[in-house]
Amino acid sequence: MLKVDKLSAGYGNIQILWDVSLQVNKGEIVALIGGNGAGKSTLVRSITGLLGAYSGNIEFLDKKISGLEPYKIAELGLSHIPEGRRIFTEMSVRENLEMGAYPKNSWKNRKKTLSSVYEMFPRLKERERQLARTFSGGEQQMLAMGRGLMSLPKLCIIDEPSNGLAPKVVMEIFEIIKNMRAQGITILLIEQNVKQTLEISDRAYVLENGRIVMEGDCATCLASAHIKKAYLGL
Amino acid sequence: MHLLEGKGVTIHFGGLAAVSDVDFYLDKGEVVGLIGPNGAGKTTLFNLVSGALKPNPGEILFKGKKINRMPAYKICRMGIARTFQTVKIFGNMPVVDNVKIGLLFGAHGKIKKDTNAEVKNLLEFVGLDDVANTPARDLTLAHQKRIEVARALATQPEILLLDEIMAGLNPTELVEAMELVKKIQKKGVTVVMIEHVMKAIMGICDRITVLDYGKKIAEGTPQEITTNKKVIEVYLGESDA
Amino acid sequence: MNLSNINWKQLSKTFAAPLVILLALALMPFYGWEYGVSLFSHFLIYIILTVSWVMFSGATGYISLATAAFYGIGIYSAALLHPATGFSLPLIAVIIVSAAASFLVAFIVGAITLRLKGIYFAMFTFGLVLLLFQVINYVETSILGQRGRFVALESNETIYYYLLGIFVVTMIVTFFIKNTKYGLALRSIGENEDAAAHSGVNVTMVKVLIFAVSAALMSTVGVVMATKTIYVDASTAFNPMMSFSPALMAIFGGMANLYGPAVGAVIFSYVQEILQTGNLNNYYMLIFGSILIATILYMPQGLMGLIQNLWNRLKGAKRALTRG
Amino acid sequence: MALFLNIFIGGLLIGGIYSLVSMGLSLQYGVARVFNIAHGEFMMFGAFVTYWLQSLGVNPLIPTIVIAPLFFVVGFILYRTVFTGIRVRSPNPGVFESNGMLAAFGLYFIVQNIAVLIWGSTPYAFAYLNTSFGIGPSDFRVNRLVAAAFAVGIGLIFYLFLTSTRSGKAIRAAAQDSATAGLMGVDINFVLALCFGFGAAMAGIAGTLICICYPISTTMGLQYTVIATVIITLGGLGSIPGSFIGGLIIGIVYTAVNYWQPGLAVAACYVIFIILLLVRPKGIMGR
Amino acid sequence: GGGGTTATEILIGASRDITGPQAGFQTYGFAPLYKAWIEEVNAAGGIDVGGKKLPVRLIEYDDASDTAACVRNIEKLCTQDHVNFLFGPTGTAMLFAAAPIANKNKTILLCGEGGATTLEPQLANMPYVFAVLNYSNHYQIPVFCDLIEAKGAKTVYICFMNDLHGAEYNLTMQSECGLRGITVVQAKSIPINITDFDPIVNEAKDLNPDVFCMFAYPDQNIPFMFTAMALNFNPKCLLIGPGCNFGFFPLTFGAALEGVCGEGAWNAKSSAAAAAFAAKVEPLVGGAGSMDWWGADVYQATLEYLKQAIEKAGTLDTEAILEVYRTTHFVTLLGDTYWDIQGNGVGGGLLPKECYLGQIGQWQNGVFEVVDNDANNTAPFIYPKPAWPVQ
Ligand SMILES: Nc1ncnc2c1ncn2[C@@H]1O[C@H](COP(=O)(O)OP(=O)(O)OP(=O)(O)O)[C@@H](O)[C@H]1O
Ligand SMILES: Nc1ncnc2c1ncn2[C@@H]1O[C@H](COP(=O)(O)OP(=O)(O)OP(=O)(O)O)[C@@H](O)[C@H]1O
Ligand SMILES: [Mg+2]
Ligand SMILES: [Mg+2]
Repeated sequence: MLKVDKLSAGYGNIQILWDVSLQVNKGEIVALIGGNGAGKSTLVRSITGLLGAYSGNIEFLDKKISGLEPYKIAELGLSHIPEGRRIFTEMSVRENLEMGAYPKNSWKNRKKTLSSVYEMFPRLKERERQLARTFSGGEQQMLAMGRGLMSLPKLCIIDEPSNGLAPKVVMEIFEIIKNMRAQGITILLIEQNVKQTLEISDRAYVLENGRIVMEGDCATCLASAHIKKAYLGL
Repeated sequence: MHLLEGKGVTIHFGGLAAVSDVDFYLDKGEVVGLIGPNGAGKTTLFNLVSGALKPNPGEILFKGKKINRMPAYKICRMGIARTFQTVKIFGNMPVVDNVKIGLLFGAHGKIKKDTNAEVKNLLEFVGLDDVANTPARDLTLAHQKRIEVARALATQPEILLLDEIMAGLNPTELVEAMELVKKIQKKGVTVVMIEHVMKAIMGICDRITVLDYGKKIAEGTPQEITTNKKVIEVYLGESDA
Repeated sequence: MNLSNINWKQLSKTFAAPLVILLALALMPFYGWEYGVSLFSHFLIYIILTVSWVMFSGATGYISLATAAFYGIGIYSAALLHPATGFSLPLIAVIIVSAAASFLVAFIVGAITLRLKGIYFAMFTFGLVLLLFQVINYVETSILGQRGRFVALESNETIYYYLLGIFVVTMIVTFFIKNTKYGLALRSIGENEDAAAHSGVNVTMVKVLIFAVSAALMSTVGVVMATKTIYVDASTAFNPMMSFSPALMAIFGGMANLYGPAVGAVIFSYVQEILQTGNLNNYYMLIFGSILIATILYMPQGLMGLIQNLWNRLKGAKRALTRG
Repeated sequence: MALFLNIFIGGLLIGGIYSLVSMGLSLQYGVARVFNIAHGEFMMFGAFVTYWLQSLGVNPLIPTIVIAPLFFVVGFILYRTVFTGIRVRSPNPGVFESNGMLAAFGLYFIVQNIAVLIWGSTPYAFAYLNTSFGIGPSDFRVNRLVAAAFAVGIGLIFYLFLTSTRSGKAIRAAAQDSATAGLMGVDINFVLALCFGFGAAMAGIAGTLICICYPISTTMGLQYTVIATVIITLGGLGSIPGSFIGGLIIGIVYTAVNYWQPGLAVAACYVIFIILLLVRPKGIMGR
Repeated sequence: GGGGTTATEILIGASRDITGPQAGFQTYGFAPLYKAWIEEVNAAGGIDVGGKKLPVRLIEYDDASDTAACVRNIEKLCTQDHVNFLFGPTGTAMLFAAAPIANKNKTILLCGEGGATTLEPQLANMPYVFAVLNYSNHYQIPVFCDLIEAKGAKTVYICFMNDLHGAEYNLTMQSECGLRGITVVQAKSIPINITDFDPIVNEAKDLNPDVFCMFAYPDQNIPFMFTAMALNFNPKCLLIGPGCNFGFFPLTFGAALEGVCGEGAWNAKSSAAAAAFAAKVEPLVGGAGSMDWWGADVYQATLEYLKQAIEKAGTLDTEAILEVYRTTHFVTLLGDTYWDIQGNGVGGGLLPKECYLGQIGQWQNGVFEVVDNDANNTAPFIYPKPAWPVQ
């Protein structure tokens, strides 16, 4: 479904990613793990067009998307729930969600999608009219997730969704992610809760210093000594 | 007398009581954890203590002195420093200058000969010495949080308020960060930390306070808190993480 | 600051070129180019205004459009204290009084308004210009029945040397602020005010003080200029263009560099001079506007930014050559 | 009572037009992030086009049909050619804002100079519906009423557009975080240009209405830009209802002081502006 | 200076607001006249200077209505371009800034548009400055007050621009009314950017004065007229100006202008020379709308005087020409033309009252008639003015 081939990218003269290749198949949850500053977010930004790549090729649904503008990529059914939430602070909760359904196909179904998102996040329904800016950190993360789902994406890239959430909510988030998959959404998940992530994922990639250093199915990864030492703190 | 004490601290945003009638205290040398569901009012409480917001009603005493009407910079100079949940760094300034500000304007704000040496020490302390001259905005979020810690430490605080500095760290990095907090405690700084990462809270806090809907619902040692029914119900969730 | 800490070699490097330029400027009136003195006075006015503007607005990002207000206070100080007829203070005394008055006004205004951000602050400061204009104009024409005031004429050379003196003071003040902890504080305020406050910076005080200092410098220019234009009424004293120009010149020159604003001021005012006194005066604004847009599009860092980029590239190229 | 009516209704009538001038600027600055100093110049151009058409015998309200789309296209193209370039090249929004303002300054000089070359700088005026109607003991002018009604109508339509249509929401989202709006599938450059175009179109229509009520000259633009800026700051940036309420407040204050001392009317608007800004730094509708 | 000259041309400098907020005056003020005059003089081979015909060249700089730029321009013209004469900038405030500089540089300055009584005492110390236009207290307002007093006017409402001009006309009007026992029921100042005259007109309607004076510029006068018409405020006499003297007033208001008065006045009936000049100048300024029935005649006369003065002096030496200005009468469009030298014969000059073709005008049938109560009169003063035409 998503194929990244030998991607190099960075900011200005500072190269962050070096020949990164990765693949996500339909129906999978793929985990991308790596330490702070490894370049995970940079990789995602390059995929969704926020950042131009130096070289390499990206395909989504067998269509080349490298070089396309973000909005075109979004219209193809790739949803990116960015790191740091990035909600529209001056809009109400409901309007934020509606913005998520902006691409033409999803706009038509927005009412229906909205009620299913409200089901997943009752807090959002409670505060439907509140200004998103005044939400607490955790509430904002829920909103960002909900918004990402509103576009009825085929592939959803989620960048550190549990960041700053109460433990109870973190568990819920993982449930939601499983739910999403059950509804047929393919997921590329970046998470620091490495153990839990690997438990719900099918396959994983490990990114270190801008290079993929390991890939494989999750069971293997969980068993790997390197992973245990570097990411599980064992 | 407690080092820091709050009595009946309350603040409303419109109709919402973000913090409501909360009493708290802090003794010298402690590491206190502040936890609670998202939106419980933890960050707001930090804002009240550090002078970004003023309680109404309620009062906050630092070493017996009322500080709840003081401007933020004075509170900082008295010895209460903080970090921010959504990082507030001086993005276009190099990391060193970020820290230098704290040193030059904090509690002992007089210019000292060894400013540069001290900044270097602090950066080493938080592990940022290799990016000292990089503009702060080019660092990752986790590193930016560490800039904030260094900057706060530079003001020579007696109390340090840490707002989710461990979010987004993987377990291994988490262990390092916990070490850092312990080192800070060893320096004689009293620490309050907001954190959702239970491992960290349980690992280093002497005492934990739990907020929910602006109210204090529990307080006690980590053991007491993890077994508290109410806390499990509203915050931790049924199966322990 | 501790004097033993100063690196004299570094210092001589920093100051050698400026001192030579300053000497050349000081000898200006002896070159026998009569109009040159006027022209260079014109440059100095805009350099001082622009550099003082950058002193506050460049670092903090608060776009102040109050320049014309402080300039106007200077002009009115001259009109009241240095009139063509009647009791008149010596010019230097007027300058000091005017600087003090502007400092005070800016201090008060700053204390009230410097918590406004972005466009709000810009508009407020612009409002100050219009407000002073309206009120003074009303008082002068409708209450006092004044029909303009006349200032004592000074010679072109006197005006030039006064401006040169103010220019030196302005540069010294700028240099001082840049190299003390207040410069750092000012920049941190520009980056993030909350964080600065929580790091112990008395944000309000730093902002207000430096705003007031820059205002005082601006007003001194007004005093000197009044002795040249001689006739003063509210509309000549509070001309909004005096607020816009320094901001435009600073951005044109580039604010990151110490000399950017000054270079911007000189080029801008010279282009203005050429266009106004050339054959293209009917199209002056048209050309001026087009240059402006082209500048922004093709050298957004300002002129000095462009030069620095070229210089870096050149240096880079040299290094590459030696390496290869 | 008569005085009260005079001030209140007279103020509302003027305020309506002020609101319309401000809404356009509010869009351009609040959303497209260009503080368009040349806004008043677009308005002036609209006024002159109207004057020219009416001198050919066209009813002066008809030109809006031509001016709105025409100015929209001009604004749209301007944004795409000038401001998009600046935006793409700016390292951060702050730089874009200051550079955009500077470019708008350039635009201001250019547009005004062109107008002066075409029409000189003598004032022009004509009488349209220059009769009065009475409410109680007071008389008001019919042309003001027509203009204010027009302004309210356009404001209302636009408000509905922004709050309840898909494109309207995209515009607002882009205003807050354009990169993220892009992730949502919004074509940012298009949307921002759209806003700038709408702003220009509103300026053009406002020009028509001004032309009906007041004499016009090629140098009148800046004065209206300044009033509009006061109003949008009062009302809260990017807020259409804010611009509206701000416009009405300024209209009423202006009219009231005009009764007492016309020389202090603008000063009074500023005082109100200052007080409100200090009490509510984000403007009336700013949250 | 001796006869003859080594110069090859006569240089005249001017700093004008070619751009800027007051640039409008460029199209119907002094500028079209001096440009036409220079063309005409050069077409005839130039001006005879001591037996040598020298062409006239104009160096014109833009000051964009900015005083500082004006001062700098004048300095450049004097010290760098070494012009022989200066034409004044547009507007009184600018003139006040320019005059001392011209004087300092010992260059003759002929002030076109602009002038105010404030300048008068200063002229004593400015021998190089010659003011052309008639001022308020000098001639105009006293003449107007004589007219309304004779018709029995008792009350006046004054509305004035809060600038130098407005303030001056207001003060003069008040003192002249005081002398004649006419009551000033209100003196209201207005700002330059006023757009809404409803409050003023409503108040004036309540006070019901015999005479309403509007001392402001066309930008204010025109909306005032519309407001007065819309709210049907029709005093017995309406004086508006400066600006009512311009040709675009009848074009804008048509029949409604009947009986409205303005300052300054001349027309084709004033004299045969005036008739010829009026016919010649209309196309030059760009049609009837740009005709100036206040200043055009005196501007032209100033130019005609300049040419004759140079020819008489036979040199471009400033002091010699100055001597001619101080002592000589020439015949121009105005008839006998000379200067009233201030400062006991050593200062600058004013055009004396006797030289003007009129002081107060009144629009009657599309003509700006001179209604002065003396030999200049071209039509009787209509009082009260007729009602506004129905719309
Ligand atoms: N805008 C930027 N300009 C320059 N460098 C940047 C920028 N954003 C990130 N970087 C650098 O790129 C590197 C990779 O950052 P990235 O955000 O992709 O890491 P990450 O793996 O997502 O880390 P985290 O777990 O903290 O989110 C870091 O070294 C960071 O300093
Ligand atoms: N300025 C404000 N205006 C209105 N409501 C606010 C404001 N600031 C905070 N709130 C609300 O107050 C409540 C407490 O917010 P606070 O940020 O203190 O939560 P928190 O406990 O820090 O949550 P988290 O763990 O998610 O960061 C939230 O419901 C939030 O929406
Ligand atoms: Mg990341
Ligand atoms: Mg929080």
